[in-house]
Amino acid sequence: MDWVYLIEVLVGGLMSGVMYSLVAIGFVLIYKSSGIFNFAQGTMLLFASLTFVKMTENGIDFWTSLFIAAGIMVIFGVVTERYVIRPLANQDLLALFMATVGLATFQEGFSQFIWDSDVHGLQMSKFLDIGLLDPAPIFMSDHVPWLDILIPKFDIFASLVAGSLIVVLAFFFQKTKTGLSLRAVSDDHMAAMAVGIPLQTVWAVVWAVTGIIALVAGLLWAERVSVSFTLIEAVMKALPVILIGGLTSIPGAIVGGLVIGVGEKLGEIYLADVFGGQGIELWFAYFMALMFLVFRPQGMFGEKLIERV
Amino acid sequence: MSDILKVENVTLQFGGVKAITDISFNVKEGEICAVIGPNGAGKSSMLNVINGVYLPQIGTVTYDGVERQSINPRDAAIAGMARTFQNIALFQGMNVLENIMTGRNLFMKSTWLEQGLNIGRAREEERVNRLAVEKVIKFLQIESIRKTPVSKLPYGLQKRVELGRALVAEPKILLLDEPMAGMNLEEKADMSCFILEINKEQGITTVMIEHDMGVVMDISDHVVVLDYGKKIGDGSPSEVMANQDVIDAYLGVSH
Amino acid sequence: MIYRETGNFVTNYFKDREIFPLKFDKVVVILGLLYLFLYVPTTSEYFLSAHVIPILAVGLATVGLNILTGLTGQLSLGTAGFMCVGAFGTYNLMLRVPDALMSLPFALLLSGIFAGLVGVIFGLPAIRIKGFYLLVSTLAAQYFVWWFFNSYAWFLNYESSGVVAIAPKFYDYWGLGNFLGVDMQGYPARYLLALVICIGLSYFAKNLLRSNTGRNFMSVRDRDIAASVMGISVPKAKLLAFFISCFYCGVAGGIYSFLYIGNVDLMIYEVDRSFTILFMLIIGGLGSISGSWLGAIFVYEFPIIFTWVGDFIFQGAFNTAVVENVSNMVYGVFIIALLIREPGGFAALWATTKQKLRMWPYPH
Amino acid sequence: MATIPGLVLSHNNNHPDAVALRYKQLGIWNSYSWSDYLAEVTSSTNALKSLSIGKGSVVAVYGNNVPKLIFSISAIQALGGIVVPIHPESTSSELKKILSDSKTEILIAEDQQQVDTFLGIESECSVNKVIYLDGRGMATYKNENLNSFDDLIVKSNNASIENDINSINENDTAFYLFDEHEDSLYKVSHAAIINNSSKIITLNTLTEKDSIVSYLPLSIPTNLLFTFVTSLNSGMSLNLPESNQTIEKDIQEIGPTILYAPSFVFKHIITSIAYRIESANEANYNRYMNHYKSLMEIYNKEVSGESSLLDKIKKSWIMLTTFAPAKNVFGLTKIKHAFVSDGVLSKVNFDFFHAIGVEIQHSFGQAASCGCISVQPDHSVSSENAGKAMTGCEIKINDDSEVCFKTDCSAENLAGSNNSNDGWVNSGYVGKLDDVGNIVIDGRLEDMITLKSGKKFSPENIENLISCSPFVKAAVILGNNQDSVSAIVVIDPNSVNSWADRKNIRYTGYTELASKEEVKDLVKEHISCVNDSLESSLKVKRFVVLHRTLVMNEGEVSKTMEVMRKKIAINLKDVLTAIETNKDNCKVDDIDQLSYELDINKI
Repeated sequence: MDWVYLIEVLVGGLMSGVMYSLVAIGFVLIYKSSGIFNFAQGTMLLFASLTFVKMTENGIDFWTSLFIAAGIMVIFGVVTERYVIRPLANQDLLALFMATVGLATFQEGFSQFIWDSDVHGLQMSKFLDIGLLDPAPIFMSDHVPWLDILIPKFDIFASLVAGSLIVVLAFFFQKTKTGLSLRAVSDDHMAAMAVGIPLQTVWAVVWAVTGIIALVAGLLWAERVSVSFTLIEAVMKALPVILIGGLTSIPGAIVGGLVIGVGEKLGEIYLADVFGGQGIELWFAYFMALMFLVFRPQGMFGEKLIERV
Repeated sequence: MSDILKVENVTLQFGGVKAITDISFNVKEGEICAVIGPNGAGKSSMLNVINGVYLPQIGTVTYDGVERQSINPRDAAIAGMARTFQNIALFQGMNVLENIMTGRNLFMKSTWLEQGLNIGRAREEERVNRLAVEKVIKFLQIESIRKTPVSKLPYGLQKRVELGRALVAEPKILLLDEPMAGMNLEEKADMSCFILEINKEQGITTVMIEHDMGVVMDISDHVVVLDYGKKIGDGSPSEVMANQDVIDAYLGVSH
Repeated sequence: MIYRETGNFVTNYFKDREIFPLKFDKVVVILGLLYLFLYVPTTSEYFLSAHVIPILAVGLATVGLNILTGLTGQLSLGTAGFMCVGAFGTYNLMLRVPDALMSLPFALLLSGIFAGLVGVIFGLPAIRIKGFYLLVSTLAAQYFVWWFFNSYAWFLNYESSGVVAIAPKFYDYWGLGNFLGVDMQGYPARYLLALVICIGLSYFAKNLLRSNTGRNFMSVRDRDIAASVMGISVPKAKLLAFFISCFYCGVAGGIYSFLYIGNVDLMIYEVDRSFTILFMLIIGGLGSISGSWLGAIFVYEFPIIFTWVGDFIFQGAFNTAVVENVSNMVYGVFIIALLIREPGGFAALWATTKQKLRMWPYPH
Repeated sequence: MATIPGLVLSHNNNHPDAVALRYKQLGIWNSYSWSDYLAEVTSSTNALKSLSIGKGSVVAVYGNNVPKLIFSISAIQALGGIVVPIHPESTSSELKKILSDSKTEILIAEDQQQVDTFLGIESECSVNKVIYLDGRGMATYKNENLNSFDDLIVKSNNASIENDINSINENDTAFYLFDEHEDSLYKVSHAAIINNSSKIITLNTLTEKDSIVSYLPLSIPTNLLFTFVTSLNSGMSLNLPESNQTIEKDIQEIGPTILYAPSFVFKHIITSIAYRIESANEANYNRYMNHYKSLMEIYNKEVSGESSLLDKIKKSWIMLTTFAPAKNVFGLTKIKHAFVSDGVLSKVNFDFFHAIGVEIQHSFGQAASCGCISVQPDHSVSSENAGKAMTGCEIKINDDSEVCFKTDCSAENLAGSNNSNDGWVNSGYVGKLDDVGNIVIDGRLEDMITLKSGKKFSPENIENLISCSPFVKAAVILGNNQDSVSAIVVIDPNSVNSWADRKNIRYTGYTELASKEEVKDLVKEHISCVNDSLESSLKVKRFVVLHRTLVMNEGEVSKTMEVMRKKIAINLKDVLTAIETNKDNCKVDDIDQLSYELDINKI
């Protein structure tokens, strides 16, 4: 196994890790602000991208579709907070988790019911004239003679989008009032309420922001795979990522994504033979997460829990 | 009488925060020992160290003649320690009877297979232990709420049920974390009576954290005073009351 | 309104622990059992094969998941994986153990034990990790098991299509069918075997729930630190819950493959099925055995009834995609609505109904 | 020839395995067959023998109905002793009075509470030994006169007591019964009380298949007669509840066929139903009210014999959907006879119970008449009277309108004061006889109120009318030497609580609730209704809503919840003075050492 190949694998892994991270960030936002493990993240991806794709297929231009889809996701987020999360505010976390499972099921049925259950392709290059959306990959050997690997341009695009999203989010949380309230809420619900932060408004904002993130992530995933219910499985992929990262940490989500992305690729290459079968990608990420958690139950960047009795 | 419990030089830290600093005290067999002190003095942490919920960084706890640096809560229970919690830790999904029955789990020897088939030993154990539980229910006068889900009970009764759950384990030593917090006068009087009877008639050594000085002075034989994680007083109720450090701690002399 | 408890007093603790203390309930249960054992087998093959037997299979899996999630509070998304172990286990036991030594009922129970052991292995991390973090372990089980049987063709007897039909001789029961002159491969016989297993295991689960083991499970679920302070071994309780739960799922998988569809097919045990069973559990109500059955009936029957309604009223307007999407929406709405209005699910609704039958119009 | 222990013996001979006594303990109903009963009595007898109890010894049994206490009654009597039942909630002055008047030698006390009360007055009476049943909490007590019953039983032998039982005479004194109103003791022989219960048994054809729950202490003479003696005499099972907090549930579990209750218990049931329905949703509440109205209409038709088949169907529907559940909750489903003593139910409540099929039978009796002199027959529909005199009894009204009676089952006043001429006994109650000879009780003679105008009336009728509202727990009518009638009203905490919740009235506790204007209006409205049915001089003109309930421990109400005017006049003298002097409000220095401001409201 030569090391150039290894680098290619690593880069590929990092790129798919970015995709995982995108899903994971949405997870972490909601978990951090309300302790809810939002299982509907995957169907939000599906719903957002399907809405977008159906609009473009019907001749609406890219930016309008994007704007409308974002608007729909915001409305969806606010409605979810009002009619699902708020009535359950006093329930235990397991009940809230199950509510999001219900939400996911509903959304899966709903999005395919109002649109359709077909598989849609998405090619953003049709709408946007950005060099990075060109399907041809970059031949690294053109630039660095000894590095004979291919990097799909889209992966770089996705990384850039993810990176800017994180910067925007960071700005949002550090500099805006809503962002500050959200951080206060995630530190201590009761204390935040005591100083007059409207918990429900903060939650609504978080759900709306998560909806927009889901749209962005959904589009990127759709470009890579396709728009169909398989997008829901993105959430399954993101699970080990956030758990490794620790449920409460956005940097954790990113690092976790990269670790899983790279680990998965390496595992497929080096360990598949050991297990005597192909496709260990299917479960390898979970095993990695499991191994990790056994030694560090709160995840990489998660807060250690001191249980008070 | 001999010491059933010896706490020696215990220090407990969370991260950089010292909850308890170098505390030692002894509890004699058969006495009621009250641990008092202002909020945040480390009282609950002390109890948690004694029955192994927290592991101290330094120091040992000698219980029943065995000196240990740490013990796990289950082994502590097997060795005859039972306790209640400051913020009631009842099993909210069960009713009063089931909650108290969990206190008998160490007496249940039948396997899960027998229990699932509901045969022989399992059936008989269920009866025998129910009898023990019923005696405690009678003792605590909670017959009328036997089958009420604990989540529907008022605070005072929940405290009583929790005491029942600890008591039914037939412990040698009972650790009570603020058994009378949040109770009205009448409930406090009842609870004091129960604690006294448990101690005097069943001979169970009791270590109790309590805020109500009246109650402490009335029923305890021995008082340990903590403040900011340090021991500032130790002795009979009257000795402690006369101790200048204790008076300062309670009246809030600036440190 | 109808229930009357007056004059119902217990004279010993055994009587106080009865599952059905009221005479009215006892009568209903006996009538129900007579109906299930005497009438249902005589109904149509279609009814048995398309409704009753599959409900028995998934219902049993729901009871299994209930023991783990409802009673012990350990979230699991690996139910279908454990069912898969049961189905493949049964198949291989029937295939590879000499006929004289093996018969379907034993194979089902033995493969349940296999599934239980697999469950214990994947449950081991539960000793260290808690709550949502445990999802990763059960999902690992789901995907690993699926991958495993997919990768090692030996378990499918090298059947290239990936689906293996079950040979008629597996229903031989040591010649019992010939002896009784009954077609043991027929649906009535399959139904009765499934029914006996399901009733037996439901009774077992109910007993467990009201015994020390069940209380230990619940105490781990409600307050694990308090549980360990009571002297309950939390790791042991969790692992036992995994074993028992996965045993149920394994047996359910065997029933699904052998008594319902009649072949062993990996595609049946994908992660979607784990979710379906989780829906059954949530809608039925966590912690209640009868609730699991109600949930299973609802979730399984809804699409069928919906299709039927479509065929009759709208002249077949609903294609499978519509049915599936609408079903998902309905499940979602039910789950959320129940969690908000009645977190105990159908079981709690039933309990409230019973209470109403007793107290109505008085609120308490 | 029948004596109390003799009955035990004969039941043992006739049907040794039939259930004699059931009691709930540690969560389950244990039962004693008649042979077990006899065995228990035997061991208790032998234990008591060692204390040299013999003919004429006076032994008090002091406590709630626990089996040991029940057995010891027969045991004491088997030795020829006299039993003095004492209410567990007796005040120490009452206890002292009973113990010294009866010259009690030995006290059998239930538990620490009773022992403590006794020790407070130990030096002032002639008791020389105290036997307790439950030693809990008394491990440190050093008093050498204290003995545990269990110890005595362990130390004694188990000889047969048949000879002891056979050697006692039915004319021997069996009980000294305390009459709270008269504040004196009555001597009751075995024959008298057993014959009296036989009359009730024959009149109502009670059999050994019936069951009854005894949830009140046997010191209440009517309770002693209707539950303890009647069950022993007829052989029916006597059921004892687990504790005072579980009575309702325990009655429901047993589902007795016979119910004995002082009137306050039925009043309590009415209140509980109201309290439950008040917290129901609007639709159910309204339907309940409609059903209630229709039910009473149908009942009135039934009484006048006009009910049609349609009415019958309608009634079954109403019963099934609305009132059968209520009966089920209170364990009344199987009731055949419900005897009411110590007061009568108001017409509304009486009719209600009859309408739902609980056949209330008023009775009249007191210690002097061994608990009962008259009882209404089955299916009686008049709420006013208390039935005709039973066989062997005669009733007449003397010139002061006082009810006098003569009975072959009489009890003698220990002080010998009211044994008037020719065996006629003054009951202390005023009343009249109606056309067919039913006795109608108006109230106690000593409670009669005379207004300034010279108008004389019994306050109890008006009190009954006022307290028939589910929101009123009790009422005290005042007016002696005044221009008009006034009332002190005690609201019922439970039903007014749920009423207030329904009306969104906020409050922190009973005292605040009672002072709410809305509550006063509620009471005012009710009293106005009551006034409509009263003649003009008796209309209630002013009322006070009391800031607390009346307390039995203080003697403000009797053991059967009748108001005890004398004690109230002392404890609430501030209120009384304020009313007498026509003030608009008053400051009460109450027994809890706190003072309260009360408004005096005008109607």
